[in-house]
Amino acid sequence: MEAQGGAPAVVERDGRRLMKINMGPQHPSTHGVLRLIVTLDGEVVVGVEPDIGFLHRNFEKIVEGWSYPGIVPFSDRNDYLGAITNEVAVCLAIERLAQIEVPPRAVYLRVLFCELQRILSHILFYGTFGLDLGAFSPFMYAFREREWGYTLMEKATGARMLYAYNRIGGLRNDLPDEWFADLEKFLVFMERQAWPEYMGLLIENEIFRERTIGVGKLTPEQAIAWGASGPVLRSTGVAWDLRKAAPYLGYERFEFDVPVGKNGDTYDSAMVRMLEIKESIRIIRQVLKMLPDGPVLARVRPNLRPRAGEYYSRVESPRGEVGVYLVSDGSARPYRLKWRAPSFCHLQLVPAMGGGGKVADLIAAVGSLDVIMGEVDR
Amino acid sequence: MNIYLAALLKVVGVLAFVLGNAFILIWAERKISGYMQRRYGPLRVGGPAGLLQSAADILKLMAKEDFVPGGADLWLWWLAPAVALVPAVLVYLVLPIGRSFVLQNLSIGLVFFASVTSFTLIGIFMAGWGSNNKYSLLGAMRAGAQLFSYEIPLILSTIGVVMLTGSLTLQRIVAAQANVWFVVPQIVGFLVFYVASLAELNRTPFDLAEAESELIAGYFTEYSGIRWAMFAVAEYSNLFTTSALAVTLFLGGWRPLPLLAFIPGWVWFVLKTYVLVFVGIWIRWTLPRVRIDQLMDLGWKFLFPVSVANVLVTALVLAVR
Amino acid sequence: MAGGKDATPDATGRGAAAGGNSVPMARPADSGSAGPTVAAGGQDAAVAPELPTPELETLRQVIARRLSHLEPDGATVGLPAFRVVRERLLETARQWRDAPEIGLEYLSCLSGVDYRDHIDVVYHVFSVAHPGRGAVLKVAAQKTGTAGPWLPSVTAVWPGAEWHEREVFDLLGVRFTDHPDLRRILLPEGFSGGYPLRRDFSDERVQRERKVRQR
Amino acid sequence: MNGPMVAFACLAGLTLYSAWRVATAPQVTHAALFLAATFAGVAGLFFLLQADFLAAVQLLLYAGAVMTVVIFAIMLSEMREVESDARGWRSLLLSPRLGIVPLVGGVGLAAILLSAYHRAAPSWPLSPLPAAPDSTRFIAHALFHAYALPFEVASVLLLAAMIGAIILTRTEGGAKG
Repeated sequence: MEAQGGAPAVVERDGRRLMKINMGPQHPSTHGVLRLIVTLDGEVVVGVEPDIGFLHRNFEKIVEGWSYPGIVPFSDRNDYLGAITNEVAVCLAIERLAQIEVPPRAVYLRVLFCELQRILSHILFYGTFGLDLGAFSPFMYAFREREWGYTLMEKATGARMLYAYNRIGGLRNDLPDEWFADLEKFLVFMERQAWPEYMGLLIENEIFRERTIGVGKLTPEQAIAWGASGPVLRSTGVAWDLRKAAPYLGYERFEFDVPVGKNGDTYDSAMVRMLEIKESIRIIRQVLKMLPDGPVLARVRPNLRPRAGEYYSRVESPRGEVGVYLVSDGSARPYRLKWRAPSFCHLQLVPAMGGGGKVADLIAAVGSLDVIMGEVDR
Repeated sequence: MNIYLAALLKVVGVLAFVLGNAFILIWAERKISGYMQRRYGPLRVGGPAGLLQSAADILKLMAKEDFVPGGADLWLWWLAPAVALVPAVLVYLVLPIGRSFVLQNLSIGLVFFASVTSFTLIGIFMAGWGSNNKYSLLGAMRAGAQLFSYEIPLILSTIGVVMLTGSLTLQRIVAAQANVWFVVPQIVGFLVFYVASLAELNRTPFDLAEAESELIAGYFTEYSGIRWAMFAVAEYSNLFTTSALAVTLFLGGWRPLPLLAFIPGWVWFVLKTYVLVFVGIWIRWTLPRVRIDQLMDLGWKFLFPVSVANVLVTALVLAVR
Repeated sequence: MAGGKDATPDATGRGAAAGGNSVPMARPADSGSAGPTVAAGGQDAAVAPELPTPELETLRQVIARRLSHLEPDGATVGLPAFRVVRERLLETARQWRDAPEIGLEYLSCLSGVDYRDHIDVVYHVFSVAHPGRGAVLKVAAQKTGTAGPWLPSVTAVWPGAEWHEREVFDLLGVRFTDHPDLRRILLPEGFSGGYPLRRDFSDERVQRERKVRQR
Repeated sequence: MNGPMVAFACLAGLTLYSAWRVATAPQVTHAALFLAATFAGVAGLFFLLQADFLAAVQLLLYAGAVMTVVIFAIMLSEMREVESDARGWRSLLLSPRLGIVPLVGGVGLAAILLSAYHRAAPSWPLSPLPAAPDSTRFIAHALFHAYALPFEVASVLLLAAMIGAIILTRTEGGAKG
């Protein structure tokens, strides 16, 4: 076999001849443009080295030259499946430094949209994880609800994926009453039909359980040490959810549980996400009950100049902890904005999760991390 | 009639059937999977149900560039699709389609079937090795291990039927099912045969050789255009013939259901085969994929002992009777 | 850029036009005391040092009491922040992680900020066992010296810092000693255009002429 | 020249050519595939002789099973490219591709076989036999009645060979992998 991409095709280690193989950047199950340099001994993965940066677009540099309101829509592109949570994270940081009071209705609606976004993201995780394990149909079922949810999002925000819905100081527009009726229908469908279908189609399937239980195991210590967050950390049994641990947007007002796993394997991580869908529905229901009237956008001067200082805002995105470290020097543009992406940290865990298993286990491990390369490479 | 002319007619007939069948099956798979996934499948080409979708596909595939990867082993690369297609066509020789409708009533029909299908592996290996692609090679090795492991329970599961009939001739096996289909006394054999045949066919949940989320497309990653189409045709032809063999061995072949004997045998045969094909499609679009070690465990630690036990129990029952 | 590189020292176009304030705000010398320089936005310039929860306040006092070599840092809103000298970074990190009444074992974020004469590396650390706790540790890497800015790596304390440090190395050019695998991570391996997140970065590569198809 | 003769010529040509290429193919995988072609050709010859059971078994066991084992042996063993240092007169004499010794040997063998065939030919029936109604039954009868003892002895021998192979190839200190 010829060497490919400059790397030697065959390497020798301990007297065994191992094969080096490029998984990605274009590969059906690397979820974007992730490249894994995999060393194989037959079917057994001896070593994995993630190689990232193919989607790097210098987000952090570009926003240094932009005014604050312009950053919010651009932040959508980082985690394009959790666009609302990105916007919220960056808005929270700016609002805190600029000391802007967000109207209560906007805060509640932000919670609603964060949770709706979480549901939609977890639905897509369900579909793609099924694809990674070779089941195609769950993907289409996931898309049934995803399309519905995106239509809801479109009705509310005008866009399907990259919403630019949050403004500094609130939300772009209020919602008509019919929208809430639609949302309620969607939630009822999710609860009564879609969720049980998801479980029956994939999660409770014997082959799925065989493929995921005990695969890609993480210990809580490993997960914490490597900075894992979100469902990946919770699957190891650590009940760490920023909505509880460091409540933002008044999450302490809502009643919900934090589902945790036991073994830290890919099954638990999928299961945690499935249960989170239910919790998110619970939160949205509470938001709908408590939603106050009033404006949704505070008056903010377009040429916003937050006071000098720095703030680190953390938000529980569908994938984990999104952090925005904002340094302001008091001018109309941020001095520095660092984006802490959960997927970036999670990818460091791939060698620990996928090494020693089969090729198929590696795919399952990467799939269970639910990485979005947009926020890894920024 | 001249025997050469007859042979030529048979070959042309089989080829036409193989192509037409693949035509229908590809359309059916897309349509059925569509309905299983709450979508429509092909709609536009050829009337309301997209009936001519396969024709459009074939035209497209024929028009595509015949891409050869750099460093490919040319002869292997070129020959592989043909080698994979030949056994798929050859097995039609012995299928008893109707009461007196079989191309060649070989006395060793069953062994012929098994031996010819075992040749498929060579084609897959040629494709995997000749492509000069590591994913193809991994796929070929998986296919090799898989076909080899499942050939054994597949053949063993048919032995019970052979013992009940006392013949390897497929036509006689069908004849012996006049009273009761062999699926009743040989239910274990039937189940083992069906599972093993799914594995032989490389279909989900056993499609490891072309697992697209792991190996992109396995041994035919690098193939495109008409060569890829040959693999696809071989695959669908195998799906049909293996289901047809299951029908012949266990489901009474061309024998009609009671009270419906006025419908000709070959219709029954094709109908039953398509039912099994449908089940195969159904399974494919429902289940996730197993892992290679689980596949091996299932083959060697479960199907193999079960099929051996089935042979022993059948022999005991026959001896006692 | 019409003025050329030397007219506007920072190539991103910030600077004079952006409100007359491009002065770096928190130098190591005056950190703790004055806080950031005057903001031109007309808003309240002083950063409120108060912390949102009593638990954070306790943590600040604990750290200040136990680790007297740390200087408090006034710029950070909402979290206790401290500045440490490079030589005692590793020791401090270990203490932050291991001392039971501090117990910050979760490195959330590691960022580099270029302040022209030096680069601040900022560690945002939290505690999973005690969700209310969190603190910021800052350390300055001076650009003077032949080796360029460098810092000891904290991967031995928080393994998750590995890629974060690689990113800071990649984009800001801070060298981390004892790092297990210090290579570029986001930019291509052979990238030679400098460190993009530095304030004085300008893209020196030849811009290819854009070809527009004429109708 | 009738149909069976044409078929025989094709199959014999295929068998001989691929047998020759098994020895001369520069790549071991090619050699293995030519071996499969040889087996297939032999199976075809069996078919022509109306020994259809033998033909099927030949295909099933040799082209199917044995080939799989051969391919796996190739893939699992440590393959290293061996640069042949035999150039000049050695390759002229011994190389299977253009060596004189193999050529002479092959031609000689063919000549001996042909002359033997010519001597024996008259005693062979040239008219087609009536097809055996069920050759499987005859083979089974021969194996399990007339030659049952040799058959069992052969299988014991094969078992012993298999166990011996396992013992010989076992690595010290327990098998790994």
